[in-house]
Amino acid sequence: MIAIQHEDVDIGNLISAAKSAGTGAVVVFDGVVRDDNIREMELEAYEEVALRELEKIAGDATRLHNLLHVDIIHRIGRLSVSENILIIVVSAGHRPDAYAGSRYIIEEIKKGVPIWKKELTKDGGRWVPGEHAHGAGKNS
Amino acid sequence: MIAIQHEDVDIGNLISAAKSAGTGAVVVFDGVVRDDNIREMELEAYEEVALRELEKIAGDATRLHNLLHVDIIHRIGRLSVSENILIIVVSAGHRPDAYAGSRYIIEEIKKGVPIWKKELTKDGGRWVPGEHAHGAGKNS
Amino acid sequence: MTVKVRFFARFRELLGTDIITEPGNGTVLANLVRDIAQKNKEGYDAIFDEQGSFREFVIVMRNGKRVEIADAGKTAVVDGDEIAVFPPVAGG
Amino acid sequence: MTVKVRFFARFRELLGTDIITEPGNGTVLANLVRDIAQKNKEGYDAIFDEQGSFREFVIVMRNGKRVEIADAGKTAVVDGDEIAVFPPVAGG
Repeated sequence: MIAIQHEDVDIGNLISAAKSAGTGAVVVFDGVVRDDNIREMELEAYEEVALRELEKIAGDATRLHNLLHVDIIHRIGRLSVSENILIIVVSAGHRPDAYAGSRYIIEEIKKGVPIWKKELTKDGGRWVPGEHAHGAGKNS
Repeated sequence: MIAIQHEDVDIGNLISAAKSAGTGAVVVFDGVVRDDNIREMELEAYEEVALRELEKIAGDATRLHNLLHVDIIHRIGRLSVSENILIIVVSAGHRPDAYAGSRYIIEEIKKGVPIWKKELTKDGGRWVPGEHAHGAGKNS
Repeated sequence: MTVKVRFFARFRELLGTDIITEPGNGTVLANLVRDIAQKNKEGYDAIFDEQGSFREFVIVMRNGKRVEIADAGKTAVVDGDEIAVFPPVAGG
Repeated sequence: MTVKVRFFARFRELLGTDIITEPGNGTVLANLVRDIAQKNKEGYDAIFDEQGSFREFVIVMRNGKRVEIADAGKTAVVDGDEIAVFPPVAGG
């Protein structure tokens, strides 16, 4: 399941569904809204392009790291502290591939998927600067 | 929660509970019984020592990788293909610490915690050789 | 002809989004965006530098594919194009 | 005095576990284990080599603390000790 959506997901169900034949390791990354003196976070995406990029990243990760299953769910809209922002679930035969595949996916998302975050504080709002100043659409 | 037990756990609940103040990333490792032409797997532990080692590893990981929360649940007894063997849940402020802390924990468990696995096949059984021939109790 | 321009994040806040324009034949991408951005000085300054060139961190896409900003001054838009202009991404 | 000996994994299958022994004063760890292991040749051979020394991969603990196999021949057990003998670990 690759999705950009407002709704949260049940990570336990995703893990169960990720255990395809041959699975020895499942790794989950769950990025959550950190309590940096903010009230909420507002997320925005260029949805069609972001979804296409996520699908490409999932395919690349599968090929590069022998993954058996990949889920990427990136949420948008308004999220409170400790809510899930991004959930990545991968399964592989062995743990080195599962860890490397998971990490590959999050790093690629940070680099090039058109999604933006605004922290809403009591004094207003602040767009979070990207980790990669020239990010987005590198491969598009 | 650090435990060696027969029962499975609800990973979704563990993730929710792992989101302590300051959490920006949760990483879950779920090691499962792989379908290597086996019927079941039988796990055995030197429980008191294994539990003490897991607690030490959790403490070391917390210190070395700035973790905010650590759960390690290692199951014992008879498990079927695709059942959870080992669940590690860690949270941290930022993803590099969460990934590194999770990986540290599984590698240390493989090295030195007195737990053994026997694969039960249609032809009998086979004790799984450790990844570290001199493993166990390195620090004990 | 009709071309849609989408701004995102801070650019959207300053300039709006899903702007339907009817540029003349041969209009190049940079000029199209510059004309729209003129309506709000802060929005214009966020995207363009003193020479009127795209700031180097600005990302421009045409129909979902990246256009290098160096090429935006010589890329003519055509009917039905969707142009997107946005700051560096920060998802994940 | 009473000393408990625990074997794990394959050693347990061959030799049993939670074996209560009553060694004489001054009995060293290696001899205690060797005596018990004698009851089953396959079990003995799994743990000891032709010279009667612990095989190098065997792990020995006394009250939950590792004893180097080189020291097992000079470490006397005392009343209440728990000795554990097991093959390399394979958890996770």
